[in-house]
Amino acid sequence: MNLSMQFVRMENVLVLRLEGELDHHAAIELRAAWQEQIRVHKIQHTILNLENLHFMDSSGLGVILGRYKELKQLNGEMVICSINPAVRRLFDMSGLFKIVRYESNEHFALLSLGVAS
Amino acid sequence: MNLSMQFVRMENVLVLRLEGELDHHAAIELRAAWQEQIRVHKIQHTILNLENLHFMDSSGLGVILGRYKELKQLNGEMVICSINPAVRRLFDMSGLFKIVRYESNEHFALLSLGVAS
Amino acid sequence: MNNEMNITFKSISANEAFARISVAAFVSSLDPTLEEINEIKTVVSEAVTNAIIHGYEENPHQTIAITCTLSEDNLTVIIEDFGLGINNIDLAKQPLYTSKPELERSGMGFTIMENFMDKVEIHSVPDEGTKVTMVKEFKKSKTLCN
Amino acid sequence: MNNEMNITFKSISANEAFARISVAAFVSSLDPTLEEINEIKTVVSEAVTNAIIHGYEENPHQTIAITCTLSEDNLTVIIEDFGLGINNIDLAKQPLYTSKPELERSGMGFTIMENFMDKVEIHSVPDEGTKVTMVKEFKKSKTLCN
Ligand SMILES: Nc1ncnc2c1ncn2[C@@H]1O[C@H](COP(=O)(O)OP(=O)(O)O)[C@@H](O)[C@H]1O
Ligand SMILES: Nc1ncnc2c1ncn2[C@@H]1O[C@H](COP(=O)(O)OP(=O)(O)O)[C@@H](O)[C@H]1O
Repeated sequence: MNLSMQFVRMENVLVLRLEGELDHHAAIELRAAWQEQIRVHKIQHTILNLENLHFMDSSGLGVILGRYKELKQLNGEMVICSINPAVRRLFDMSGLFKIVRYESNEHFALLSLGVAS
Repeated sequence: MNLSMQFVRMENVLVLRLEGELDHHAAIELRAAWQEQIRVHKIQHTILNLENLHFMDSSGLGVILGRYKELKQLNGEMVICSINPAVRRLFDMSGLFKIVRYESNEHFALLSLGVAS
Repeated sequence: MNNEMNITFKSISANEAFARISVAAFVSSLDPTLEEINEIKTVVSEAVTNAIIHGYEENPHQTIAITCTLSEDNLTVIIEDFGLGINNIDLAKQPLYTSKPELERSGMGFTIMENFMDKVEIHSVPDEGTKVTMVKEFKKSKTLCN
Repeated sequence: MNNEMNITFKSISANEAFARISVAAFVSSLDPTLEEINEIKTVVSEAVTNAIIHGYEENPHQTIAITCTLSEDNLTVIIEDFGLGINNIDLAKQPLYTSKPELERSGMGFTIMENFMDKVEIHSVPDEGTKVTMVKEFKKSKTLCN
């Protein structure tokens, strides 16, 4: 696998750190693992830390948008942080940051969800 | 180019640091650049620092053996240092260390040629 | 020096990474910037994923073909499948349009290809397949030292 | 899942890196160790270099073909040229034997292939070409976590 995923839970917030490459092949596995976290652990919000995501294509946009919609149904939020320029370009192109909040790092993202202080 | 070469001269000793990948394509350029150093700067010995050489195939063995012979004609020596396990395996297979000296780092190699103290 | 290569491989999603890494390795002799490499990897990933998902509807036993030709300062890459084809190319090219929302497609594939490459041509015949031809020109002013 | 790919490319030395990186990327779904990857990259480099130097005597306008098939835990890689061929295969396989000492060949190519792979078969017909078939079995006990 070219993508590695790290899940950390704090109250009803899931911190998801992605490392490596997120394409269609990886998106299938990411979707399954992420959905299980939401279902099993009653997750409401997700902080997506993309600091070490080196490659992403439109399949990555799709899986992120899909979870955004899912969390919204649960009255949850998604916050993205620590993104590199190549990945940022795709988000900008798709207009994703019009609906998903961006914070510069994980700490600010946690603050914004009221989990850290 | 997948190979980068750094040449440093101390008296009649050439320190050659290789970084990247040494295959047949790179060996052609390495041979030309190395021979020019020997010719133009009246080099007698070469210390070959392979610390950052991540890949080498038998074309690398060929170009190194070729310079070994050339330096020998000039009563010079070749010392190899700081080699990684993958590259070392090829040297061992070819018996190169039966004729070329190995030192664990550049400082010891310089000492062995009487250039450092 | 002109250069050329062809790759064919099975329509398996694990080959998406293989395809983009191969094309990136092929162009590396032009000494592209990191940004150019990333753009090329992304568009190859997009077109190969489309062949797998849309062209072959995830049947893993089909074949995808890539041809790359390299001249002094530009790359032509052709990515081809022999699958379902596209009925309405103008619609397919619309940003955010996807025929497979249930698979969480974003509909951004062709938009990304057109943004990242200098030329994109789609040739498609229903039930025969789809051929995407893309051209990228490389910036010339590169450092000459190793 | 079985997987298969073919590459063809011009007999240009810059393609040696392209060839070994492509094959390494193709096997990466088997989650090989760094050592296994290095062995595969090395033998591909050896066989492709031989095709360029010996098979085609550095004529850059010829074609080299690679076929890889992957099963559960082993890789078969076939590297083929349509050049001069080998007259005496037993002699060619001798460690340190080379027909081109003037090009600073070390004569270690086939020795390395035989050391790094589990099986090496050379099929060659003078004036028709050379086909090197190599098999590598991968260690199975890999970690299951990402
Ligand atoms: N190779 C192909 N074969 C068949 N249809 C395709 C192919 N590539 C693209 N399409 C069609 O074009 C549409 C838009 O493609 P794209 O912009 O890449 O978005 P997405 O892949 O997210 O749907 C697809 O939804 C599909 O209907
Ligand atoms: N593809 C080929 N076509 C023709 N001759 C070849 C080919 N590969 C190898 N040979 C012959 O086999 C010999 C040994 O090959 P090898 O062990 O790789 O050593 P080297 O490439 O250093 O000469 C070569 O010198 C050449 O005569």
